[in-house]
Amino acid sequence: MSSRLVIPELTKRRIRELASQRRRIDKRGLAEFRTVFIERGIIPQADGSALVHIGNTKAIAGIKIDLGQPYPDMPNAGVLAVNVELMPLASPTFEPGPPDERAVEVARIVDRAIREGRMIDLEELVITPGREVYVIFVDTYLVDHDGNMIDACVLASVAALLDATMRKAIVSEGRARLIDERSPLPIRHYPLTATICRIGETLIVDPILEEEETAEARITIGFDEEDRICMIQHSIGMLRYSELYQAINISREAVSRLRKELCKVFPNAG
Amino acid sequence: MSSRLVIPELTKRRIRELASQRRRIDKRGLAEFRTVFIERGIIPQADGSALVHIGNTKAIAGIKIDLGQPYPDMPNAGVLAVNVELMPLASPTFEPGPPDERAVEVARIVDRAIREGRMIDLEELVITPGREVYVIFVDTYLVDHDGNMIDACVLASVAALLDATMRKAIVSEGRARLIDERSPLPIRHYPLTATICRIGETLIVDPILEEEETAEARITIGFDEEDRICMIQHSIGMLRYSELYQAINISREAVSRLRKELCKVFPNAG
Amino acid sequence: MSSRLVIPELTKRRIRELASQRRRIDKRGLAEFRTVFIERGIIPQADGSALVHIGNTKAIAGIKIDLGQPYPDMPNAGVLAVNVELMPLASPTFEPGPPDERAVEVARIVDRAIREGRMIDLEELVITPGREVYVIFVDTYLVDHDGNMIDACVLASVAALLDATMRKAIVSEGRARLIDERSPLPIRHYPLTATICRIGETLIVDPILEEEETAEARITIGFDEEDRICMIQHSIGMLRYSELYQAINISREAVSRLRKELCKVFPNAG
Amino acid sequence: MSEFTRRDGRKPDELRPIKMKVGVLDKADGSAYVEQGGTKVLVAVYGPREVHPRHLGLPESAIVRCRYHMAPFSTKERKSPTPTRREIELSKVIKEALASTIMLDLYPRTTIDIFVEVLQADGGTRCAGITAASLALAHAGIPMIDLVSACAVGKWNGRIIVDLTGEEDEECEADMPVALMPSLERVTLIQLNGRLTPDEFLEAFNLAVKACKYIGELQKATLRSYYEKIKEEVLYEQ
Amino acid sequence: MSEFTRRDGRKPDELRPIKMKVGVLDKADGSAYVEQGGTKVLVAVYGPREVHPRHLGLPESAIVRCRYHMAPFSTKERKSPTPTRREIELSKVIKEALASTIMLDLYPRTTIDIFVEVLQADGGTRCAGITAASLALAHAGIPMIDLVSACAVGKWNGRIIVDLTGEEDEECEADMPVALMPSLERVTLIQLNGRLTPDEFLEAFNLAVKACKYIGELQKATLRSYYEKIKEEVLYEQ
Amino acid sequence: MSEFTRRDGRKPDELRPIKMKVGVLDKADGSAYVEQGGTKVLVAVYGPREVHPRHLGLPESAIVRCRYHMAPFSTKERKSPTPTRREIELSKVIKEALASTIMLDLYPRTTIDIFVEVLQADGGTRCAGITAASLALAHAGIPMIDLVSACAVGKWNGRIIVDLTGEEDEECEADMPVALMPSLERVTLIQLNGRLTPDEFLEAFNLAVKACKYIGELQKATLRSYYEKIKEEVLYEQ
Repeated sequence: MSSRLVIPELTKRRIRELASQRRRIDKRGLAEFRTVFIERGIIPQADGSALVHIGNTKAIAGIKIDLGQPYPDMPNAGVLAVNVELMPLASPTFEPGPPDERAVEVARIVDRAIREGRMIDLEELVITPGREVYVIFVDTYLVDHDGNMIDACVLASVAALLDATMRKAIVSEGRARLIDERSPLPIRHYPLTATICRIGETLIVDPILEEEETAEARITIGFDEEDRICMIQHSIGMLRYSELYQAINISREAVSRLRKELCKVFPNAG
Repeated sequence: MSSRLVIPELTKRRIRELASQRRRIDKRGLAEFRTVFIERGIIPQADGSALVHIGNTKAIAGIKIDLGQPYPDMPNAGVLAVNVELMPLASPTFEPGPPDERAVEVARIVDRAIREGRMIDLEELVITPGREVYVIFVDTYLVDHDGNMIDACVLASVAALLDATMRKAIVSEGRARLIDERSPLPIRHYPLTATICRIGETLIVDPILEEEETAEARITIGFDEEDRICMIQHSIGMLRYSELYQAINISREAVSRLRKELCKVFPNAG
Repeated sequence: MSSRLVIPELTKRRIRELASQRRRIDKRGLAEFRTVFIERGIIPQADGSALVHIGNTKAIAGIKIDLGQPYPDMPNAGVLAVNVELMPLASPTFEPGPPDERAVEVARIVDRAIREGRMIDLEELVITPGREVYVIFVDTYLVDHDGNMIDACVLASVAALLDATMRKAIVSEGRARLIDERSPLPIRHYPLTATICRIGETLIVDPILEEEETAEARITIGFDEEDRICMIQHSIGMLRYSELYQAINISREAVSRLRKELCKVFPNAG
Repeated sequence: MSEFTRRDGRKPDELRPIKMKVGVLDKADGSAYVEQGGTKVLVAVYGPREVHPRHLGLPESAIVRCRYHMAPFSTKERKSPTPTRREIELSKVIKEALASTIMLDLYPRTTIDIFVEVLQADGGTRCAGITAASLALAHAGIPMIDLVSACAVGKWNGRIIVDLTGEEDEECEADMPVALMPSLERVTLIQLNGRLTPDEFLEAFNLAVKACKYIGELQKATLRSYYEKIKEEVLYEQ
Repeated sequence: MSEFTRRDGRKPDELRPIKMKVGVLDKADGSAYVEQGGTKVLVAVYGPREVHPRHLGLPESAIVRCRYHMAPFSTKERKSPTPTRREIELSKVIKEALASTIMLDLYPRTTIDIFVEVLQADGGTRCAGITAASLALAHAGIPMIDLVSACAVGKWNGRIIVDLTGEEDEECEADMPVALMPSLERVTLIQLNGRLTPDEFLEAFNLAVKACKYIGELQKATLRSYYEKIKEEVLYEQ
Repeated sequence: MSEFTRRDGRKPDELRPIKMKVGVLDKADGSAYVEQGGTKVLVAVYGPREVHPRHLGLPESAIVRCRYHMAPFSTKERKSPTPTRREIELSKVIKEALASTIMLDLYPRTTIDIFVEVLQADGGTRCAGITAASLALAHAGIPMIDLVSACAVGKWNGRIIVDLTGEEDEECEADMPVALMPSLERVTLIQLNGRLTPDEFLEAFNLAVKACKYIGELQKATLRSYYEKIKEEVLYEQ
């Protein structure tokens, strides 16, 4: 297991005091994301890619699309495979090796946001039912970790999928092969998430690393472009019922502001 | 590797003294099993299952039967796959992770008792020779470890196989599928084992944890219902030739008493 | 990771002093290999095998040849799979477990010497293009480690391949099977390597363990029988440009002397 | 709600039969067994005990570790015993759902290990696991601020329902496991797979609160009768 | 016994040719090589030496670790170098068969590591491994109460036979590896795969005792001539 | 050399366009990004910092660890994230190529960790990785005797060429990555895959020296402008 980061007790106390006054150490509003930067197509050799910054937190996602077999229990659906790695580049607390429980949790959240948020119409990705389908690999790398890795990884993954194109498949003699003609993915929805921390009795959006380590509770809530909740992950700590309701409302607004940033790069995403 | 349990030296000394007087710390006879409890069918969703207690030692076995390919060198035999896990639930000395050498040893003993004891007629499990056969998965879990895990795991595995039914296979267009009609497995023999420890010059059957840790030698001997020896595993320590002969005789009697318990639940097993 | 061997500082100093006088601790010439011993066919059950000693360093290589599928991107070539293990038998610093970075490096060097040195005509190993080819497994075991494991492993692997024969393949109904008629492998070239260490400003060939641990730089250079360079691996430390040129010349001569030893057992190898 | 029926005939807000037991294992410091319909879960707790390797210990509090694991025979198709990503994630969320309720600062430099073994899976295994683990922690005598009770809710065929079976879980539009401390009115776990409007979310959450309250009463009754039985045994022995 | 012949023409109680050598490796503390028919085994012993990680060490005795491993080229079909369950089990039983003969309390907090490498497998590899390992331990100068000698017996075509080849092992009704200290009359390993009546068991065991006695004599002769050769070399150098 | 053209129109001794940046990551102690044609490499350096587990530390010097890793999306076919043998080997040779240039005895018992992540692979990834890693080490303020500059040379279609693309790498007769300290005239890495006559080797090596000199100038310019920008920012803030 990776070691934990040690945040000075002084910083934590300062963050707690500020939170009790509904203020933040970096002067942001409670429901405000840090500066968001999105660049598409940074890996031309991939089928889709994006680099995103949320403040100093940076993630890169790359999409590879291949032919493959469907899952036996889902013969009429393409395959979506999401992999998240917390690169040792990103933090002194990350170590090389197979994904640890934090990386697995983020991968499962990204997967659920995309899958349960119905981002991609997987049924459109079938070539020969039960035999051959498109397989979409989403590989998302956290490369610089300054808090809120979940929203950064979801945003990078979603942006890379929006950037992606797939090659046309030609079936001959019962076997498909991919040709150079390309089309975008069958995108149906645009899920995004906002992560909220509770510090004392105050809820804040998009925590930086120091806030995350100070927080008593953390919850991530995803919405699609029609404001339906499409993912919840309560990662740490406990919440009053009223705080949960409040978190739903705050995250909805935060996501709709984040969506505006996404729309600057992908105008359809809202 | 898991850590070892520390038994107080005082307890060990007491056990050794008693053994020299041919007595045991829990007042049992030298060749006596603890109270045996067998419950079949505890996992209705499995194809067969059993929970057994030998004193406080508890094991659960579940059987899953699927279609699969035979081993290339045995085209005319079904496949038997035995897996034993020493659950971290069962003892402070067991740790999560892949089976350690103790678990592997027990799995190999269970496998040999069933396979070499000819419990199941594997040739009856062939659907299309060399192509499709039944695969029997025996998954046996030690859930509470108070000594003598081998006999408990063998007993649970045998009971679960006796409890099991397999679905009928219908072959059409060269491929088999399983339908809901069920029949028992082709059981031919009923192997059971008794484990013996040597403490000083005394041999005892079915050691509890404290006796196991005190013992200088341990051997497990299996018999089928016709009193043929069908498995020997000398696990620890050394034995005089005469002690080995004696162990064979003691274990035969102990197994035949254990068999009576099994017959209460499965009347054919003797 | 395995622990490192500790060579007494005194020995290292002695080796350095001698090197500055262009002498060695075991009185060899700077460009001289230790006594080389090669025995072929030591594992009759394998398709080819050899035991080699370079001084006290010993390696065993065994060849197994099977049928298999070609790599998808090389449908017209047989498969060569090289595996090197630094056996825990060979040194107090080697530990059981999957190959560590040293073993992987040696395996990659052996692989490249054979593959890039064009030792085997892999295209001759195709039975049905894209479908069935010969797969050559080279398993090389370092069993006694007294320095210069690379040259020992290359030599053992090359000798075992020269010793090897493959069974003839008969294709019927589109599938091949192997019959008992045997022929040698399609050998085209005879790569060998010499490893050079720099101690101070002196270059030495075939370092013993103590020299290796004292050396500031190490480089291995491979040549085929026509004196073409077919492999370079600079493993440790830095070299002046002039030292690199010198190393090329020294290793060429050392390899040609090593080749004479190989030719005593395999007369064609030079 | 009267017309709507579920595959097993239950009403939308009806739980499956629940069975709870504590003290089912001899060697563990605490243990519990919970059956909820076809779902069967066995939990053992070890600790507070020394941490290995030591550097994992914290100077001012205990750590909590959790392994959620499904037996190979627990599922319809045999499950490989190697942990899946789902099992790794659930181990983490169950750990977090329980950790915040334990008074960890009482036991610095120790670990509390929770082993959740799913013997048969028919929906709601993580919730039954949390319910059982909270009982096992109580049985181990580990001080907690309250018991945690858990139950899944979801949306199936357009309706909000409670305590989904495995089959309902596969067919549903949304599945939302919830863990609460009912009397303290604190959520310790909430996850959503699928889509809900904010109104549906509220309806579902309220249903979960109701279910967890009921489960919390069962947990208390289970512990009460366990300790009464022990008291009787002690008195009897005297 | 006269009419019955085995595939390789041996009599039921006839061993294959055996070759033994000690001191075959330079770096190991002790080493031995044993050939028994087509079976070839190389063993190295390291220790007593420091244990890593340290907490595995025992305060009042040495520990013994053993790895039994088959080279990929040792078997008919290439064997993957990853340890199989069979290799893990045999590592354990070989370790136990030898550990009880070593005076472990002389070397507290240390480990004695035994590496058994099967170079060619043609039946009886674990027995040849034990025979070789006992030689290697002696060569390493590790105090033992006696040498261990091992040989398999079995039932093939209805007859009790000794020292099964790989082919006989595959065809046999029962295979029983046995390791003994012949002069002390102690069994340190016995395993049975297959079925034997109690009478057949006795016959087989007695055959194993006879074979192990013979192997024990070879072991002693091997060590004797090794040390005589060394003595000569020392005298020669003087 | 004038008639000969390469697939991308370059002359044999012509490098692809190179982009270098340092200080691209916030949390790492040092970082750099290098693009050489289609090859894109991101490097982070952490350290000197404490070693875990501690027994890996050396009493009189720092250790260097390196992970060279290719992102799954960096290659034509998706690459599994599990390290291949090639990645393990390259991690080792990159580590060695850099370790001998760092003043390790200044930081006993510590580790310097270098993470080389290939974001897009189009030939020469290990060389771009070394070039970037040397920049990142400088950015981390770790004392080195000189910067290391690396570039591959090779033989393609009978000609010695520099800075092979991925396509050229696949088709070439020989590929030879070289890392140098150009001003000190020291080789810190040289590997050869393929066959070269001694004369071709010399020609190739000289071409590599020329290329590395050029790359070394770029590295210095990159660091210079980075520190000037920082100086400006500091002055501006004052």
